[in-house]
Formats: sequence, C-alpha cells, structure tokens
Amino acid sequence: MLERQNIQTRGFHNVYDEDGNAIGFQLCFRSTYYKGVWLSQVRVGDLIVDGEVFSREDQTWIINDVEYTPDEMEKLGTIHWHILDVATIVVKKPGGLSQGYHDVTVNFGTVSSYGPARFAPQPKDKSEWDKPFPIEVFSMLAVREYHNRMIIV
Amino acid sequence: MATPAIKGPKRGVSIYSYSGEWGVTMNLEDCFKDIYDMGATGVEILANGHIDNYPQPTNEWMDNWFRLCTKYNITPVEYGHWVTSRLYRGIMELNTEESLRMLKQDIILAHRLGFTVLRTKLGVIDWILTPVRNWREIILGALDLAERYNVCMCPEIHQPTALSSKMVADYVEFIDKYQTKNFGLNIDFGTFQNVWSKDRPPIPGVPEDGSPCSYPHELRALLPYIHACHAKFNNMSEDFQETTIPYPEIIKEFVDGGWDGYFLSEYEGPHKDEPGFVSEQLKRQHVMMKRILGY
Amino acid sequence: MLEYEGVQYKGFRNLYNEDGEAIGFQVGIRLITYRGAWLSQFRFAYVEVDGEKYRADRCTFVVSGVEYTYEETFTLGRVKWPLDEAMIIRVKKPGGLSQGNHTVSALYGEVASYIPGDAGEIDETRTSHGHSEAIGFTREMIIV
Amino acid sequence: MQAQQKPGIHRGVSTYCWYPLYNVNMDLEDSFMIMQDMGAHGLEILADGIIKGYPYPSKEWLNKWFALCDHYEIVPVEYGHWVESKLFRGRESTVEESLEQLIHDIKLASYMGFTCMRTKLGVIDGKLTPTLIWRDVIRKALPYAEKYNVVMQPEIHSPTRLTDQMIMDYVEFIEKEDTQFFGFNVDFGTFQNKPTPGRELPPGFKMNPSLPEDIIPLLPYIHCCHAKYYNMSEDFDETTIPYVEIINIMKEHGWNGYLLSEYEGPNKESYNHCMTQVRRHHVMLKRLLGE
Repeated sequence: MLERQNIQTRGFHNVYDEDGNAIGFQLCFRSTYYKGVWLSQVRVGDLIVDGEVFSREDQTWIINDVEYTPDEMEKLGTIHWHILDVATIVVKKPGGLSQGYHDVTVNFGTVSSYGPARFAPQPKDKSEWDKPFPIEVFSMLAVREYHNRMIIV
Repeated sequence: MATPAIKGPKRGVSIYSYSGEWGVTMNLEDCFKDIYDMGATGVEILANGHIDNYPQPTNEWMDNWFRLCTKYNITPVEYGHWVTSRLYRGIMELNTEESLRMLKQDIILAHRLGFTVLRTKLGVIDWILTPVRNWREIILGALDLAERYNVCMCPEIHQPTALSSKMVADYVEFIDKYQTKNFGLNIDFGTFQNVWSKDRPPIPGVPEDGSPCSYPHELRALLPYIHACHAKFNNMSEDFQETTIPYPEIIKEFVDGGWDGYFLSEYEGPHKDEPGFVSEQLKRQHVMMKRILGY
Repeated sequence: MLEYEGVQYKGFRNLYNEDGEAIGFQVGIRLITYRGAWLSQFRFAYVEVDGEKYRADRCTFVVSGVEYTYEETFTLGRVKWPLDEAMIIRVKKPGGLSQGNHTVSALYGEVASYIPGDAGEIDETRTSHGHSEAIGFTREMIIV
Repeated sequence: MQAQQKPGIHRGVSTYCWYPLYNVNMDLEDSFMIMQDMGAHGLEILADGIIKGYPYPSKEWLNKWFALCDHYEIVPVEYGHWVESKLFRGRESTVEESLEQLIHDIKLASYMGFTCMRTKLGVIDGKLTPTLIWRDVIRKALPYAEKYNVVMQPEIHSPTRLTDQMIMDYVEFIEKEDTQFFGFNVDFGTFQNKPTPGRELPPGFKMNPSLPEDIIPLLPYIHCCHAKYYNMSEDFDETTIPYVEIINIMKEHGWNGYLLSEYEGPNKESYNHCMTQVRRHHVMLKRLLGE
C-alpha cells in the first residue's frame, strides 16, 4: 500500500555493501498525481538532507525493480511509472546518514503534454498565452514533508 | 436491481474522482462498490492511472476487471488516455508515427476492456490549450482501427475552451468532412461554470468578467457529436445543489435533445485526499442528478 | 480495503427484490481490533438509523458471502469473521430507507476469553463494548 | 539467518503496534519494510489477524509469507494465538475443544517458522486467573510442542506482577514437568511506574509495580518479551517504564532472545504517530543494547 504523502516513511534506511559498510541511504517516493508518466517525462533534481545537497548524479531511481540513472530515464519513452509503484531513490553517501532525525527534500518534476498550467509558472504577460510555450516547460517541485520526522534507526 | 435499458442520459463516475484516495485507502473494487451504492452504472478509468502494469496489464488483472464489471453491474464507458506529445526532452510535438503507435495501443487495449468511448487527450502547444498542429494526421491515421474496434475517440472540451470556439468548430468540421462515427466530443461541464471564488487568479482563456466559457443552449447543435460527458463538479451543498455549475439547465438540454449517453462524475473540488470526503460529494451529486433525471 | 471506521460507508444502500421493490437496506461493519472473531463469539445488539433500532430479528449477517441469522451464528465456533473483511448486515425494512441523509450506528462486539467478564449479550448501557474502542460506530451517510 | 544465530538480545516488532491501521493503511509487506528500515528482524504476529484465511491459510498465502520473510530478512519469533474458553454461550470449552485449537496453532506456527507462541489462555476473574483446566490442556499439548519445536508461553501482563502466585504456579508446573516447551513472555508493562501522559496508572500500580530485579529468577523461563512502550519522547526515552534498568539486568544475566516492540500508547489511529513512536523505540533499544 501507499502512504498518503509523496515521501514515504517506509523504506527509509541506510544501504550497506557486502562488508557491512554504509555506502548511502535510500528512501521511497511516490507520485501523488492522478496518472502515471513515461520515464522520459521525469526530471530529477537535487535531493537535500539536512542542507546537504545530493545532485542527480548522486542518485539512482529504482522503478519496478529496475535501477536507472536520471539520464537513462529520460531516454525511455515506452516504460511507464505507474502511480501505484513506489520509486526507490538510492543516494550515494559514504558512511550513510546518522542515527536520528532528518529533514528531507526531494526535487522532481514531470513534463506534461496537455496542461502546462499545472506544471509551470503561468506567464504574467497575457499576450504570451496564445503563443507556443518553451519546449522544456515544467516546474521543479520541491517536496519536503515530515520535517524532522524522518528517523534513521 | 436489474438496470432498465434507459435511452437518455445515464449516470456514471470517473475513477479520476477518487485520485486522492487511490492506492492509499481505496482500490478498484472499493470504487466499484461505491459506484454501485449510488445506483450508477457506468465508469471511466484513466488508463495511465488505473490499469496495473499499463500498457501491458496481466491476464489476472483483466480477469479481475471483468469480474468487477459483472459483480457491480458496471458498464465500461470511457477510457481516458493521452497522446503524449512532449515525450522526449527537446521535442515539442511527437511525430505522427510515434503518436499513432501510442494511440493505436490504447484503442486496442480500450476495446479489450470493453470500452466504447476514448477520452483522447491530445498534447497542447500554448496556454489556451490549442492542440498539437498534427492532430488531424494523427486522428486520420487511427480512424480505420477505431472503426474496426468500434470505439470513438473524443477530445475533451474543457474549460477554458468554449463550445463556440474555433477549436470545437474545427473538430466538428473534421467529423463532418470524414463522416465518421469514430471521432467525437466529450463535454466537460466545467465549461459552464458561472460562479467563481472572489479572489480567483486570471485563468488563460477564461472570461475575466466572471461569465462562463459556454452556455447550456450552445449544446443543442453539438449533441449529435457528443459521445460522453464529464459531469464536472466543484462543490455539492448539503441540500444536493451544485453551487458553481448550472446543472438543471445543462441536463435539460440533453434530455430535451433526446441525447443518449453517460454523464461521468468528475469531482474537482478540495479535500480529495480526506478519506470519505469525495464519496460523500459524489453521493450528493448523484442524488441531484437522480432527482433531475427521475432515475 | 477497509475504511477506518467501524461502520463502513461502502456497501450502504437499499436492497430490492426481483420486482424492483425496496425490501430493506444493508450496511457493512468491521472489527477495529487485532484479530477476527469466531461467529459463535459475535455479539450484536442493533443497527440504528435515525433513532430507529433494528435488532437481530430483522437482520441477517453476511460473512465471506454466506448469509446467517443471528441464531445460526451461536454454534459456529469454526467459522471466522476475518479481520480484513467487512461483515454486511442486511436489514428488513419494506420500502427501504429514504433518499438523502441518515445517521447510522451499530452496536456489536466479540467475546474474548482472555478478558474478564461473562460471555452474555452486549450491555447496551455501556458506551464501549467487547474490547473494541467505541470509535466510528456512528456515521452520517447518504442513500442515493 | 545470522541475526538469529548470534546469542544475546535481539530486536523485533509485534504487529500489534499498528493493528487499527492494518488493512486500512498498510499490509504485511509494509510492516516488513518498516522492520527492515529499523534493522529489527524479529517478528511477532497475531495469527488470527495477520494470516489470510486463518486458521486455514492457502498455499499461495504461505508461499508469499516465506518469500517476504526471505526478502526482508524477517525472523519469525512469536506466534500470538488464543485458546478460547468462552467459545460457546453458557459453558466453558472442554479440554478436548481447547486442545483442538491449540494443537492446530502449534502445527501452523511451526510450519510458518516460529519458535515461540504467545499462548493466551482464557481467564476466570478480574485478576486474570487462568481457566482451571489449564494444566490439563498444556500437559496434553506438550508432546506436540516438543515434536514441532515451539515453546508455549502465557504472557505475563499488567495487572499481573512477576511476584504473583500465578507466576509461582507456572514455574512449579515447568519444574514438575521438566519441560522446555512451556515458559513466559514478560510484557514490560508490568514494570510501568509512571503514568502515560493523559492516562491513569492501572489500579495498584501507583504503589507497587513489578521491579526490574523481579525478572532475575524468571529469566531461564522467558523465551521472548513484549517490549511494551506507551510514550517515546523526542529524545528517544520511554517515559513510563524503567527500560535502562530492565535491559541492563537482562544483559548482565546473559539472557538470549527477542524483545518485541508493542505499542500501547495513545493516537493508535494516527499512522504517522505510530511510525514515529516505533522508530524512536528502536533508536532507544539500539542504544541500550550497544548495537
């Protein structure tokens, strides 16, 4: 099942190599939009934990058991990220996160073909409204939930 | 209770209404149970949202789909899908071949699931929702397949688009030109919205003086082209009135014009993720529609 | 899935015979606890709608698709009302419930051998019953 | 699994922690994910509420059970079940009727990989005195417990104290039967010495809860415990139960087994509250255990 918010509390833990060394952490993330998107429509931004920034290069996303880099995802127009499938975001960080509370922000966006207004800032100049919009029109959403409530055990 | 074969407007629900609870507190069977409680008999699903493993559902999922339709006496009415024009970074309009690949995949899947109407969402190129420039080529290329599988592709006429707009005239012209039964219109009742919150920011294409995008009487000439409607609603009062859209006038046009098809409820108001809230709103809306229609 | 509340909204509707006449209504209930109940340990007092109480003599109880009278449940020590399933109570009421709003509550519980007390019928004077918490047992619901 | 073989005190969780949310906001796999997040491998289930189709789960469900345990590194520790004495109106269950339930649960628990059972007996009074036929029922079930290698354990639960006559009776029975297949699960609520915020202490407990050292003579008979918690503070402290003393005593005496988290505080209907409380509880346990 899904937790209501984008960032799931279930699935938040450090990840370890075979020798038991923490090499990073993972968290589960779902789209709360009403439809799924093709992987090529996903835009991955910075993931921020307690002010520390992990860029898209530090992240891989696991969707339906397959792991992708953000670049790989942008080329895949026939693989669908279903809204009931939780993505696992795996982040490289030697030593992992410390025990205790963490403040997590995920930046991500999805490109929409049919309703730009929901995804991008609407131009104030009304003469822009019937002109074709720029190609990469979408808003990066900063999802920050459960401030100080995500706990690493 | 056996559903009488009604000719005229029939009541249905779009699963879109349950988006806030989907997968968290409700699954497909929960939605069907709720719809059955309302005595509604039609459903719209959004393929990209409600079909597990879309676009390749498993046989188990298909079996369950038909089991639910039978158990709850639900007719698959409308299959919502998208022709995703901005599929790849840097490309504004997906080429016609690839658009057709997507569209044909959905026509076949919709038919396999028993649907007869497709809510075919085309990509747009500007803020007032002008469709992609190659829409005619895309639709034309799919007409044969749609005829073979007996489905009708319908763009949704959605606020801010007006019934009197050039966009609608273009669609009607296309239908008349090709004399096709496999392309038509879905009217979203939001286009009739005539009550707004006071501090509404400007919406591109919506009249700024508070008047609606469209008036109910404009439906009359379009009825033959309409294959399903989104019974959009924003707020149902406790005494079963929609407070922002003139439902009695709208429904009267459909009844007087002898229109046959489904009104599919689409809730677009607040509190969608509060368990039970939407269900309550839907039940109020169906009390209203049942009173107006008499069934 | 289940709704959190004891009285379930899903499933609340009128019941009809073959001629299309309303002969009653139905409503689902769930156990807000950590285990299901053997039917012999099920205790039921009433379903109440808008102040009118419908007791066991006007109700039947559907578990996993099978309908039982209250008396039939007394001896069913090997039939489970599973925790993840709503029990549907079908209530006889010619004409059914009217269209519109209704206040619906239900008083029911289960006997637990490891909790002190007799295994008799529900004490209707108490606000909580069995060991279920008295939460969500009343809801405002609409008949369409 | 590695965690199981190492001697010492291990962490686990009882599905009791989230019972009102189960089937509403979460399912079995979700609970396993939470345990994996916390590195808490030991599991107690309440058989009746968790096993789909209990008491006769399908082959499909059991296959899913084993696959999930394997995937999330879950160690099935304790199988919570009930011997219903008040099954039928107007009379207590017979020894045979009780055994029928008990033996079936022994077999199912063993098949699912559990090594302990939380065997809840019917009670006859407000002091939780067990049904008078308990010795007969347990004695007749012992050969089955031995054959299927699971330990039956009544739970010692507030208001029962570790010094009560009931405990003496159980110890005497174990010694007399010379068995390793009957023991106790001590619920830490018996040590509660401060009230849960917003609630009263149980009657009698204001003056005289079980003391941590009361557990010492009983340790050989205890195979797992309910690590009850009512209120975890923001700085990872349980405010109502003397955890530091209890855990230190158990460590000093070399007790081996699982502590199974059992949340019994307020706001059980709030998902986020329960999840925050259980993570705080495991931060505390991990620190106390020196993990």
